Amino acid sequence: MRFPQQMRTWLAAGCALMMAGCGRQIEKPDPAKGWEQGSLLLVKEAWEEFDAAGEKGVGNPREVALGEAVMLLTLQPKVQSNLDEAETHLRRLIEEKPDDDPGIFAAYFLARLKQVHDFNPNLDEALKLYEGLIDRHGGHPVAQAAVAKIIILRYFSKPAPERAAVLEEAENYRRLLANPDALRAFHGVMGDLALRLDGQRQRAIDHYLRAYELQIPNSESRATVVLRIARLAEAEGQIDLARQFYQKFVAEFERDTRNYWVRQHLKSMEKTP
Amino acid sequence: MNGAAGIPTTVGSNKQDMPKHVFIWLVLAFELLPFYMMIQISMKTNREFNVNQWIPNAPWNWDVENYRYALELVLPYIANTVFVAVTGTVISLFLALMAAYFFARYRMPGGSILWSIFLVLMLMPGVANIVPLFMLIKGMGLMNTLWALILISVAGAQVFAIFVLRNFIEDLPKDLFEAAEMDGASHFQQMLNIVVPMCAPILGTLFILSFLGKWNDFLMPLIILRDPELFTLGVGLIYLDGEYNKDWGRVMASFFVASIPLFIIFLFTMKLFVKGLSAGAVKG
Amino acid sequence: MTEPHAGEKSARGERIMNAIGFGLIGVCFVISLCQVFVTAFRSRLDDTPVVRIAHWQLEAGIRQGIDRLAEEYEKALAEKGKKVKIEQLPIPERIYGNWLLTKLVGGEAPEIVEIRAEIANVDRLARFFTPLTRYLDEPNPYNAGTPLEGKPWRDTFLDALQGTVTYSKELLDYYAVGFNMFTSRVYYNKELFAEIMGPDAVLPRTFDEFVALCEATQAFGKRTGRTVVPIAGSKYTAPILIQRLMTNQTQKLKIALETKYDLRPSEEDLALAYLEGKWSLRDPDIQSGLSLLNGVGRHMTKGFTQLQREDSAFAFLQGRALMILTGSWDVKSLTEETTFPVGVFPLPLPTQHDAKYGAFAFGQVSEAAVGTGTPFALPRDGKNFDVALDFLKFATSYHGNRIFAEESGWIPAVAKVPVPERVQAFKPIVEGFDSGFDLNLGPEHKISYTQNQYLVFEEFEPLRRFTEKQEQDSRDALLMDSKRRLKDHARNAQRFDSPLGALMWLRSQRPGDRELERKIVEILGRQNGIEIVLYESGERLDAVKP
Amino acid sequence: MALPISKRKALAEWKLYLFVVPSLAMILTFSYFPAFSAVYHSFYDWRGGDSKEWVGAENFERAAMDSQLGYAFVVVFILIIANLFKMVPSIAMAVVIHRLKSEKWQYWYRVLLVVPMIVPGLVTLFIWKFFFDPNFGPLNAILDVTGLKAGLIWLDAHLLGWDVFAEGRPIPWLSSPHLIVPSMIIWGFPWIGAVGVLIFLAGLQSIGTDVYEAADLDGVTPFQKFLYIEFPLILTQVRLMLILMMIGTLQGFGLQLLLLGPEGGPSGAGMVPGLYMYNRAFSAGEFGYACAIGMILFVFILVLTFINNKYVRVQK
Repeated sequence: MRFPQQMRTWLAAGCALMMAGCGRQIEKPDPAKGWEQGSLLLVKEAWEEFDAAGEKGVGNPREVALGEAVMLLTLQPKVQSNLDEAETHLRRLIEEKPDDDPGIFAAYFLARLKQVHDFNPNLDEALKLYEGLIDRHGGHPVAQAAVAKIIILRYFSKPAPERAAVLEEAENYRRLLANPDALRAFHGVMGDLALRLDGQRQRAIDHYLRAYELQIPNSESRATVVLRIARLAEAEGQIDLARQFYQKFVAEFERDTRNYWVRQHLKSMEKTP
Repeated sequence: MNGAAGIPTTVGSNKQDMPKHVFIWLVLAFELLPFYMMIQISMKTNREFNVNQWIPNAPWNWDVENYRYALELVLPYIANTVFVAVTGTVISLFLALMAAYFFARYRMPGGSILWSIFLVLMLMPGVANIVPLFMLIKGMGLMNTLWALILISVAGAQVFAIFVLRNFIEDLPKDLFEAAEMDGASHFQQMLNIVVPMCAPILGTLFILSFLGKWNDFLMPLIILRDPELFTLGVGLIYLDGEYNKDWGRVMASFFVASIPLFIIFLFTMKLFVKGLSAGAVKG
Repeated sequence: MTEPHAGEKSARGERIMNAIGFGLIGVCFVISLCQVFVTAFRSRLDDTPVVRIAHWQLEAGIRQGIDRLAEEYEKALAEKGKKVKIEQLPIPERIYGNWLLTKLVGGEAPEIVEIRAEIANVDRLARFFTPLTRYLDEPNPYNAGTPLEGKPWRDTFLDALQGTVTYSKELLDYYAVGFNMFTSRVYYNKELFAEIMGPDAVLPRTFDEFVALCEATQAFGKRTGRTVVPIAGSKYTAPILIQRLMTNQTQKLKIALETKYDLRPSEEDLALAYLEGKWSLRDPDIQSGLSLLNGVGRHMTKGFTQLQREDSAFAFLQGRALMILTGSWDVKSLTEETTFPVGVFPLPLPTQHDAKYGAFAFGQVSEAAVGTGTPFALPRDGKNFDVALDFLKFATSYHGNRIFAEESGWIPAVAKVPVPERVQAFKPIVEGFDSGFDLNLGPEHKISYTQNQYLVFEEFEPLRRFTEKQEQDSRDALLMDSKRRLKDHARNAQRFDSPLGALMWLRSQRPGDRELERKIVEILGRQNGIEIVLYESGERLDAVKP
Repeated sequence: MALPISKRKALAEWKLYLFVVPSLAMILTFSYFPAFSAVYHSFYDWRGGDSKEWVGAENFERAAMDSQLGYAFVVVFILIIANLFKMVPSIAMAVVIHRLKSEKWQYWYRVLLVVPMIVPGLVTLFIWKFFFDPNFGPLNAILDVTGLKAGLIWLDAHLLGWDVFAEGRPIPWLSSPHLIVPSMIIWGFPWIGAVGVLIFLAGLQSIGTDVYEAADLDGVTPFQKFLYIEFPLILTQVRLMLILMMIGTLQGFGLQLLLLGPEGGPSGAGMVPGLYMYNRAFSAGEFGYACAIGMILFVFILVLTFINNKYVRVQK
C-alpha cells in the first residue's frame, strides 16, 4: 500500500525564505525608504537600502551608517559577523561625534547590542553605556528609553536583599522624564519590579495608580493594571481601594474570563466586615 | 471463487496449475479486499454506510447518486491529467533510460561521481522544500502552466527509475551489445533495439508507477496553477477531503471514476510491454 | 510460451488494442491543449477586480456560507455601480500550511486568507500580513441602522477578537477577523435516553446526575445484553473531555500558584513552580483530577485511546453509544444524518458543592474568550486590498454575519446576531470562571503527558502507575521547555530593536506624530516586560537543581 | 556490473556522456535545492519562521545523546529485519505466477496486482484498524477461537511479564506499549508488495523456456528448480528490493503517524526515526534539530546502501 508522496513534503510547511535568495540590486538607494521599511519590520529590505546607500555614498553618511548598524542587529540569519560589523559602525559613530543625533542613537544601540544581541551578553558593560548616555543627554527622548533599562539591569544585578534599595534610588529618575508616555512606562516598570519583591507591595500600588491615571491605551494591559491594584491592595489590607478597583474591573472588562471570579469575590468581601 | 472482482470463474485447462491458482487466489483475496470495500462503499449513502460498513447493499437499492456526483466532479479534469501524466511519464522514462544506459554500459571515468549525485538525492530524507522550487518556476516564467507540472514530476521520478533500470540493463548479456557494435550500430540504436525490447517488462512497471504518482498528485497543481480550467484530477478530488465529516460513498465513487482512464491505460501498457515487444526480441 | 493456435487472432486483437490506447491518449492531448489556449485568451479579456478568499474548511457549511456572502456582496456593489468578483479557494487542511506559505513567500497570495497558529507566528505575521488595528478602532460602515451602529468594529465581535490568532501579543496588533465561533457540547441519542431513563426523564444538570446517567446506561446494557456504552470515545474526542475535567479540578490550585497578582499564572510560571517544588503530581488537586478522568474513562468505549475519530462517530451513529462529546463543527454529521433524533446539552462539571470533587473546583467555565472559529487575514501584497477589506467588513457586519450563520449553520462571531436554530444549543456560555490548567505545560511536557496518558485509563492501579511514570519524565521535559522559553524571550527582546530604531529616527524627523509616539512607547513597554521575565526566569531556572 | 573501459577507448566513446547530461540537468535544477536546504538548516536553531541562529554542530551533539532517537533506531532495525522476512511472500508470489502455463492468466494476475494501487490509503487504514479493534476485531476473535490466546497468556505470565494478555480482557493491540511493534509487524498481512512482485516477475521473464525443459528432464523437484534456476537469476532484483525496502523502512513514517500520532503511541513505543523527525519539527517546533536528525538518517542509509553494494556480490 503506498502512502501519498505528500508525506515526504511535511517539512515544507515549516521552511522559511531561503538564505541563498540573492539580495536585490538597488539602483537609487534612499535612506528615508530604509527607515520606513525598517519601521514595518521589513529588516532585510531596509538593510539592503542602507547597504546600497553606503556603497554609493547617498545621503548623510552618519545617518546611513547608523541605519545599517541598527538593521544588522536583527538581520536574519543571526551570525557573529553581522554583530561585529554593527559594533564597528556604532563605535565609530560615537567616537566621531558623540553628541549629534546619530551619536546618541549609536550609544543606545551599542548598549542594546551588549545587553541582548551579543551571543553572550555583557550586562555590566551595557549598564555603564546606558548610564553614560543618561549623564550626557538626560533630556533626549532616546536616552529616556534607557531609564527603564538601567532600573531593570541594576535590579537584577543585585542579590534580593539589596533590591529594595535599588527601587528606592530609582524613584528620583522621575524628574528626568518629560512626556506622559515615558512617565507611564517608568511607573509600569517600577510596579512590575516592586510586586516581585516582598514588602514592596505598597510601592507597586503607588506606581500602578499613577500609571492608571495617565490613561493606558492598550485595553489588555489596562485590565492587568486595574486587577493588580485591587489584588495588591487586598493583600496590603486596603479593602476600600481593593473593592473600588475590583468594581472598576468588573465594569470595564465585561468579556474577560476573570470577570466572573471577581464578581463572586466581591460578594464574599461584602459578607466579611 | 471470489466473484467480487468479476473475473470469470473457469480455471485454466491445465491440471497441475490448480494448486498454484489456489495459492494466488488466496493471496489476491487479501489484496483485493480494499478494492471490494471501495466498490461496495461507493454504492451506499453516508447514512447507510454509517450503519453498516462491510456488507454490500442488495443490488436493487444500489445508490447511483454518488456516481452522478463523481462524474460531475471528475470529468472536467480528466483531459489535463492525462496530458500531464502521459507526457511526464514518457519524458521521464526516456531520460531515465538514457542515464541508466550510460551507467550500465561502461564504467566510464567520472561515472561513480555522477552516480553518487543521483544516489544522494534518492536517500535524502523528506525535506522537499517547495518554496525555492516555487521561486524557480516563477523565475522561469512557468507559473500557471501545465509544463511546469510536467518538468517537476519528471525530475521527481528520475532517480527511482534510473536506480531500477540500471540493475536490469547490467543483467543483459554483453555479447548482444558487442554483436550490435560489430554491425556499426550507434549507442542510441543499441539502446533502442536491444535494451528497450529486453527490458520491456520493467519499463512497463515503471511506466505504471510513475503514471500513478502523477495521477493523484494535488500539491504541485494547487501551488503552480491558478486558473481552474487547468486543474488536474488530484485537485478535483480534494473537495472530498473534508476534515470533519467525510462522505465515504462519494469519496469512493469519485476515486473509482477517476481511476477508470488509469485502468484503461494500465491494460494497454501491460499488453504492450509484456507481450507485444518481448515476442519480437531475441530470447537469451 | 504463447498458445500456438491463437497466433493470428491475438495479433489482430493486439493491433486494435494498441489503436484504442493511442487513440485515447491522442484525444485527451487535443482537448487539454485547447483548454490551455482558451484560458490564456479569456483571462486577457476580463479585467474586473477579483478577490480570492482561501480557507481549509471543506465542510459544506462554510463553503455555502461564503458563496452566499459573495453573492450578496457582489449585488450590493453592483447597485453602487462597482463590478467585483469574489472567488473561493478551499484547500485541504493537510497541505494548507504548505500551500499558503509558498504563495506568501512567492508573492502570489490570494487577497483574503484564513490563518492559524502555525502560520500566525510573529515573524510571518509581521512580514506577510497587514495589521488591522487602525480599521478595527473605527465603526463598521455596514452596521449603520443596526443594533451595533457606532460601536468600533472590534467591539462588535463576541470575544472582542481576543483569540490567540486574531490578536498578536508580541506585535500589539490585530491581524484577523473571525466569521464564526466553535464550542463543544455533549450530543445524546434521544431514543436511547428515553429507553434508559424513562420517557419524561430530565437532562443531567449537575456532574452527579451526569455520572448517574452513565451508571444507568451501563446497568441498562447489562440488563438488556445490548452493547451500549455511555460515552463514545476515541483519540480525537477523548482529549476534549480530558482537558475539561482536568482544568476543572485545578481551578483553585491555579489561583493559589498566582505570583503576579493577576489571577493568571502563565504556563512558564506553572512549569517553574513545579521545578521549584511548589506543586507536584501528588498534590490532592492533581490526584483528584486524575481520579475524575479514570472515573469518567470507565464509562467510555474500552480501549478508546487507540480508536480513530470515525470509530467514535460510528459507535454513536449505530446506537452503540448514548453520548459523544465533540465540537459544534460535527453538528451536521451527528444530527442530520442519523436514524434517530439527537439532542445536545453542555457537559456539567463538578462545582464547589460536589461531595467528592467539590474541594478543588469553582465550577462552570466561561466560554467568553473561546476564540474565533475561522480567522481571515489580509496579506500585505494582495491586490485589490480595499475591496478585500470592504468584503471582510460586510461579512462581519450585523446583516452579513447573520446571512453567513444562517447559510452555514455555524455560530455567528458577531455580538447580538441571532444564533441559527440548528446550533442554538451551542451558543457560547459567557457566565463562568476561568478554567484551571491541564498538564500540557509546554511542547515537551505535552508529548510526555500524551504518551503516558493511557495509564490513567488502565484497570490495575492507574493513578499510582501514571504518577510514577509521569514524574520520571516531567522534570526533564519541563526543564527543556523552560530553557527553550528563555531563548524565545531573548529572541523576542531582540526582535524589536531594529524597528524601534527606525521608529525613533522617524520621530526625530517628525516630532509631533502621536501615532509614532504611541507605537514606540507600547513596543518599549512590551520589551521591558519581556526583559524582566527573561532575567527573572533565568534566575529561577539557575536556582533549580539539575 | 558495467564493463571496465580503458582511458583511450573512453575518449572515443565521449558521446556516451551526452546520454546522462539531460537527466543530470533536470535533477540539478529541480531536485537539488531541497536537499541543500536540509544540510543548511541543520546548523541553525530554527523554529520554522524567519529567525535562525547559527549554532554549528550543537544540533548534532544533542542528537548523539538523544535517548529517544536511539530507541527509534532500535525499533526501525526490528522493522527492517521483519521486512526482510516479509519479502519472501512477494518472491513466492512472483515465482508461482511465472510458472503458470497459460500466458492469459499471467497477464490477468498482473493486472489484478496493480488494481489495489488505485485504492485510496483511507480504505486500507480503515480495514486494518478494524482488524486490530480490541472488541470486534477479527485478530482477537481468531486468537480466542484457535485457543492461541491461552498460549499467549501463559507466555505473558511466565516469560514476558508484560501483563498484556489476560483472561477476559481484550488484547489492546494499539494501546499498550509492548504490543505496538508486534502490531506494526503484523500490519499488512500477507505482505505482498505489488511493486516487488512486478519487479521480480520482470526479472524472471528473462529465463528462457529451454532451461525449464532441461530441468524437467532431470526430474528436478519444484523447490530445487527455485534454488538453482530462478533464485540465482533474480538475485539482482532481490538486492534491488532489499535496498529499496531498507530505504523505505528507515525513511518511512506515514503508517506510524496515521495510526499512533506524532508522539508514537503509548509511551512513544512506535517511534521511528522518520516520525521522530516529524515530531521534533511539528510537535516541538525544532525545525533545525529535525534537519540534523535528517542528516544523521541520511548518512545511516548511505552507509547501509554502500555495504549492500559491496558485500551482496552477485555472480552471474
